Amino acid sequence: MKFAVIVFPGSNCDRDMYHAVKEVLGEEAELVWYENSNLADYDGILLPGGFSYGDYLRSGAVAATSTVIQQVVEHAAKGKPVLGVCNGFQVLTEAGLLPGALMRNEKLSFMCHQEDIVVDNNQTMFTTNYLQGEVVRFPIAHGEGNYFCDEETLANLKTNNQIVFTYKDNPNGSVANIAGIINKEGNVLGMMPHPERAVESLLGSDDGVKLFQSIIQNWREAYDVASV
Amino acid sequence: MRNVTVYITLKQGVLDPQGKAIQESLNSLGYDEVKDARVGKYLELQVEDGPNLEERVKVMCDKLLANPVIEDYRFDVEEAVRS
Amino acid sequence: MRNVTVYITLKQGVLDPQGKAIQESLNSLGYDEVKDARVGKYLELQVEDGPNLEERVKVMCDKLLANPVIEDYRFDVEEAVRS
Amino acid sequence: MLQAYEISPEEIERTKIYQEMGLSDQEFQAIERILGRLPNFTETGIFSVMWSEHCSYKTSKPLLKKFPTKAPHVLQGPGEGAGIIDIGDNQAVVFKIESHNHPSAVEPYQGAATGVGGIIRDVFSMGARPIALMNSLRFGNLTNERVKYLFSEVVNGIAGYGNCVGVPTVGGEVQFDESYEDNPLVNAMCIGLINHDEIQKGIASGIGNTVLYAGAPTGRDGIHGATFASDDLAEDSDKDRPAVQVGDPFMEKLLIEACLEVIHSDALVGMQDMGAAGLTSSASEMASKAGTGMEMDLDSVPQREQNMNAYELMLSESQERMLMVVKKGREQEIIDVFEKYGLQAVAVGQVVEEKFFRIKQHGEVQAEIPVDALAEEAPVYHMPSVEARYFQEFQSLETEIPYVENHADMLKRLLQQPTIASKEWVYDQYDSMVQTNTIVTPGSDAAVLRVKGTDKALAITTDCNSRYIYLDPETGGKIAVAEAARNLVCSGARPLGLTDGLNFGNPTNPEVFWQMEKSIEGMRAACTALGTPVISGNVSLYNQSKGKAIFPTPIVGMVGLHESVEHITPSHFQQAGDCIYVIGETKAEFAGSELQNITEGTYRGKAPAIDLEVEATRQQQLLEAIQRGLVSSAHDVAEGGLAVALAESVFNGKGLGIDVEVQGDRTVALFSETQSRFLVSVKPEHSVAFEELVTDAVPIGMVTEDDRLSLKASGTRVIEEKVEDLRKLWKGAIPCLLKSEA
Ligand SMILES: Nc1ncnc2c1ncn2[C@@H]1O[C@H](COP(=O)(O)OP(=O)(O)O)[C@@H](O)[C@H]1O
Ligand SMILES: [Mg+2]
Repeated sequence: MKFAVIVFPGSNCDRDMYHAVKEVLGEEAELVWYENSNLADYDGILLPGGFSYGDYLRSGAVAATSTVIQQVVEHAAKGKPVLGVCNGFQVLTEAGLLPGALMRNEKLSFMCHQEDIVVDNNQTMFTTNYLQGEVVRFPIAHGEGNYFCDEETLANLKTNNQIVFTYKDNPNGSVANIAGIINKEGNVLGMMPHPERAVESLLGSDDGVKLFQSIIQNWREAYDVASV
Repeated sequence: MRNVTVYITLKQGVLDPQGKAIQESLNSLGYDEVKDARVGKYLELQVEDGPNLEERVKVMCDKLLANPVIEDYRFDVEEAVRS
Repeated sequence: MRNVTVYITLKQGVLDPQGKAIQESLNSLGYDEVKDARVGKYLELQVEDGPNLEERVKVMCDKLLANPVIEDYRFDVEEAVRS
Repeated sequence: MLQAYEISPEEIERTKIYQEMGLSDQEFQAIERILGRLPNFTETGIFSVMWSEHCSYKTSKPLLKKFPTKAPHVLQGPGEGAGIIDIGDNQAVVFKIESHNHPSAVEPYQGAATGVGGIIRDVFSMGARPIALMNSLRFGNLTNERVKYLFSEVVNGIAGYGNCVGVPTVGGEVQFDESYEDNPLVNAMCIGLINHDEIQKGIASGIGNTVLYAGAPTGRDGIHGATFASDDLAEDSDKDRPAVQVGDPFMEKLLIEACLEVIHSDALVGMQDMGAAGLTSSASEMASKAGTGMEMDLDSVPQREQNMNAYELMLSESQERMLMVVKKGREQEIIDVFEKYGLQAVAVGQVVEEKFFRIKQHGEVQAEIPVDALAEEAPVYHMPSVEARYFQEFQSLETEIPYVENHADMLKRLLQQPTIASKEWVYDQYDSMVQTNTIVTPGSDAAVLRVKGTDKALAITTDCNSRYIYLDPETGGKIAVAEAARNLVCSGARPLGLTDGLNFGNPTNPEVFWQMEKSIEGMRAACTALGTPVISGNVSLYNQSKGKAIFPTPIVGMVGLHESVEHITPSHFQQAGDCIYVIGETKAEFAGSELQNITEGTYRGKAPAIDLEVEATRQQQLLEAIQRGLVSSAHDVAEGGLAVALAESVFNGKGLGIDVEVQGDRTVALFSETQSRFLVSVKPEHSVAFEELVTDAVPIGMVTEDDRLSLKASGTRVIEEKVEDLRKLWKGAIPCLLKSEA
């Protein structure tokens, strides 16, 4: 499986994402600069964390207007996996690929530490290797991770089982403790916690490995590619 | 050249912790008369005059400057200013 | 109750990276007519009426809301509003 | 500030306006001699910033010479953007510390943010990828409203810049003492990683080569920032608007990527960041180091504001700018790289043979100065030094043991002292993990980062207990270096070298100069004894207001190496049943202690003694024990003494407790701040081997599994507390102080 890690001006978790997929999981991956990108050659799209365009105006807002996002939309329409982490999640909501918005943390300050995250839906292509309700540890590192949506949207998210990850102890004020959601079609996941920072126990947690493994396995099954 | 001022505020019903923090610190400085504070953004754009200016500014707001999920906006277009 | 609106802007000559990013992004969206953008803060305060209201708001701005080293501010006090 | 830009050379001499720029009469005369004529306004400005303390180190140079700076593993000592130390496998670690005290006192958010930005540029201008940031902060007492504001905004600014730029902030320190009330200290340290063959230097060699300017356009910000940093903080500093810059971390991030891409091009000859004194210092230093001259045309310099004159362009301290020298004819290759990142890079001049620094604007020469006059021929002063009046008195004071009625209550108070309390409120706001190298995140003695692709790791710490230095600068200077090394050794690393951030008051005060002199002597002795050369540093003087100087604060930023990640040792106890040892005996030493702060509200007496040989031996033995796998955890005993160190060792939420018995006077045993002590836990099966190796280790008890801190002194129980209760007090102290109203 071949991943594209999209690099915007100001992305800063791009190399971490690349390292996780390429060096730790041993899959094919490339850093793709937002301008000269042709995403058709890639199987999975990864939108990394960071501060695209400085997060000036609103986090993710400017990146969401860039032309590469059009290609991400097309890619997603084909049912291929798209994962947005942190700033990547913000870009996905700003681009309208996922509902809601990420607002400033309730306590206003940036926060960075490990959090207990509950896997609320293990039936997605990103989470099949987890148990339903499993509690995993992922780092969070964000100033604007306070997920907001109106009641109707929330009701829809619940009905369609789109809430994939929740915080055990809500750190940022997110509606319904939401840490990650998926689109209705089940192939675009946005999450604030950083699975790519949790792939080596030396750094505190390797609970993120299963997330990447889920994507890879499900893709292989779907496309019937023998694992190499 | 026109001076366009855009005011972006959080929608009614969207929590504004920053506003609340400002109110609290004003209160703790002794300004108990401050009963509420809401924080918004204020943009000053210098825009070349042209047809449908208002219409165009509206699209800029919808497309980029404000996020309709959480924000409202309004704007003023001032008379021509010297560039 | 009075409605106090405070506008806080960066002083002339102070770098405004946000404004610059917004201008560039509007330009790259095709709005080449936008020649400059500056970003400021916009506060809506609900303040109980009382003597020297203007004076007090001024002190709040100096003390807390704006940093005179890099920011300017101005404010409007509106007629009494229903609380 | 200075308005009359068009003022004539004669006017400058007559009105002595140069004094306003920080030049003395003698210095002005020296300039006249060098030029063989009177300087014009722009030239006067250029000399004034280049000869300011910040750029020329004119009063500190004679002292800095005393530091040991050489060792086989030092690839680059002081003199470049940052120092470099070999870590094997063709790799090296690059680091430096820098102060941004005065700007932070006036505009704390931007002052701190631009301090971070500046030190990062120092590191990547060497060709290194910045891999970590540290910050060392000092503020007044947290009960003061202004101090709370400064503290919160400084932390905010460091977070705002560091998080956005994608370099993890992995540690630091914060201390609170009255002497910093009007004069907070904000020192930032950056650490980078580089391959030996990628090292860049800031030199302008190759006659005819092109000078390229890259990054942000120049505005009127920070004009005379270097001079501002070299003067007392006046009460009306609020009005010094132009001396405060605004940072753009997004631009810096692009600049990092672009610069690290162009270093792979052989078209690049030299690169230097524009820091203090902006274009003036970067250009003239690059030429001076290469033994060449430089000609610049200011009309080509990208400008953010209109009608900027030569004086403003040369002195502006606009952030996020770099200066490069590239081979003639190959400019476009470099320009293209910057363009990819949306950055401007433009030719602004060339390297010339004649050793002159020549500035043109609007077709006219605006300044023409012999290059070496600015850098190498800057004045050097040997300031008078007089022993501080208080010193002899403090030395003659008898040691007193403060009266403590209830030791459990006192431990609780100590744990809530802001200097000792948990700094989680601070470091939780920093992205400490980006780049996925951080093995030990903030909250331990030293931060530890792995070096990807190897089995190695780097340990980093900053330390300086200025109370001891105030009481006895020489002893305190030794302690600062020793403590930093201790923190690294506890983590299992071998100390490699250090960068020093020297923060003092006004050096024209002979007592302040004496503090500088003595503390540097102490540091030198410790550097020699512990084998840690000084590879870079920064001097910040004039840290005083209303005539009162800060405590002398020479901050030590030290980096160490773990040959294997196997050696990484936590500072917290790991397992019930482990034996607890203290390495080193405890004497009655309370001067400068946190206990003295509580009981007397002041610091007086003889600073704790330190024997550097003993220190070195203990560090060596402990390190060996760690490398042999005998040690479960190690923590140094610092502020608050053994009781605080014991409590900290169980504050990792593992639910462990301790059962310990100490001997002798209980106040001494628990709260004395005797130096060169370590708190170590060892598995029972290793205790014999450990005791054989570490000669001064004394067993004092055991790690238990019952979440209780039980302390006996000579048979009687003195403290019996739930660990969780103590932890809550320690953790909540700073947030609580910030919330409470004055
Ligand atoms: N300003 C700061 N920024 C980041 N981390 C900090 C800061 N201040 C303290 N810390 C972290 O808090 C922990 C305790 O700091 P400190 O009490 O100074 O440790 P020590 O006494 O062992 O040097 C350390 O891990 C340190 O890195
Ligand atoms: Mg320590």
